[in-house]
Amino acid sequence: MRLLYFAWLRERLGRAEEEIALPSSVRTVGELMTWLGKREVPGGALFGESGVIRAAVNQELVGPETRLREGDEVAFFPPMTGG
Amino acid sequence: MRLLYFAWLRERLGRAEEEIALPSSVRTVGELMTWLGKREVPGGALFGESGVIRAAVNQELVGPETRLREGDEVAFFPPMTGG
Amino acid sequence: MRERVVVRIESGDFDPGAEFRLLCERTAGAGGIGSFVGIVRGEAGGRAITAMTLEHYPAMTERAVRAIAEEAQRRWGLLGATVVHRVGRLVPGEQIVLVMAAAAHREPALAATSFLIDWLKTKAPFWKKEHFADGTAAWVAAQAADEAAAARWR
Amino acid sequence: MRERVVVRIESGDFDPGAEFRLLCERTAGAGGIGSFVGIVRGEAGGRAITAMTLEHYPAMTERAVRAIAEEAQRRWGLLGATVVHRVGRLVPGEQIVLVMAAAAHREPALAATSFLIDWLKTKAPFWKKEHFADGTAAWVAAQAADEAAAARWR
Repeated sequence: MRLLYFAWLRERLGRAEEEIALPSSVRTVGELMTWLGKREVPGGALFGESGVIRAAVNQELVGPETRLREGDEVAFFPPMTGG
Repeated sequence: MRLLYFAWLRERLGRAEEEIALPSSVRTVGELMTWLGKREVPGGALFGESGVIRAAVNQELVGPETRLREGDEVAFFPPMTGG
Repeated sequence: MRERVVVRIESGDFDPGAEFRLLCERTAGAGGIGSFVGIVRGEAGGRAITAMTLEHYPAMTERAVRAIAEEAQRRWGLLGATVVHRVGRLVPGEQIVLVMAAAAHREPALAATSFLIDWLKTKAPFWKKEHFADGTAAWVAAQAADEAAAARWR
Repeated sequence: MRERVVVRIESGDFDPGAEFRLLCERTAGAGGIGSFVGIVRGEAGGRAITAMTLEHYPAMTERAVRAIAEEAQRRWGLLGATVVHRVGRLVPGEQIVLVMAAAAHREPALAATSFLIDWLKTKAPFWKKEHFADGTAAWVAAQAADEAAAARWR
């Protein structure tokens, strides 16, 4: 599964994207964030701070209950600040 | 005293302006409207319909209690519809 | 000193792009510019319109419009505002009025834009007459909705 | 069929006057066009800014902005809307974003203009980084006021 990161989340994680093999226990966006938050990587703890990180699956904003499927493009990022 | 009329008030009165000699009993805009409303001219009764006709004295919107002075330019017109 | 408020009453057409550039040039530090352009519609109440005549009170018009623009400038701390209002005969598709407000942030720029057009509709000495396709004409009646919109800003 | 909604995400500058003319041409019957242009300010929180970087999510951005513009078109029955949003590095005084909404009357045109900019600020995948005169840089924090402004339209 392809993960993308943007803005300060990208900087704190030190990467713009990565490929992961999804553990079979992870079925939703929220579960994926919990799993990512437990990894021992710089910035990983940011996923544990509830409500800060937003997610999009296949370029659509989604909530934590959204189910993940093989081949999804999942993006994580801070609250948007456009306009 | 110079009086000006605009829009449908001008059309109904059949004139865009006139000079009048102000009766000594008329001291305010409201009293002037009452006096004009009693004249036997086409459209004169429009001044008697309370709240429809607006007034400006020396190019400033005013209320009926505004005092009149010799040499004022007094304009009467319907509610504005600009923009 | 650059003029904060620019007001013009004229019979000719105006160029919104040119007015935008001029407003930008005199408002360094602006974070947002809101604007509204009013256009003559081809129908009113289901009847086809061939033209509209805008009557005004020449000695008073510019002063009244300037007072409205300066009120907006004060209320929202605008860095600049432009109001152009046409008078005379206009046909459907022609531009009638332009208002623009430049401010440090978007909220005052957009609030002032709404205020300017709401007050121009009800507090500046303009009167519209619509000329219909059947040869008749009628003065536009003041709208209760326009009075209510203007009253929001009291 | 003319496009109701025009959306562009680009690094280059845009011309508000040209966008206005194009919107007019594809919206016959409009009685009013509202617009807002956002401009990079030279300071934030009292600190001088030398530049701003707008990051975005290229595969998602245009789709998300188009969805916002189409939502505005549906809610207010717009005759047309244009949104142009820049990305990349911008310096103070440069234009960031343009939104325009054409409708039969002024109320929907101005309401849709406010809606478009409020939702762009909070629901489209853009992130601003400010570069300060002292060489440091910081990501712009999401503002509670922007969330509240966007929530007005729920």
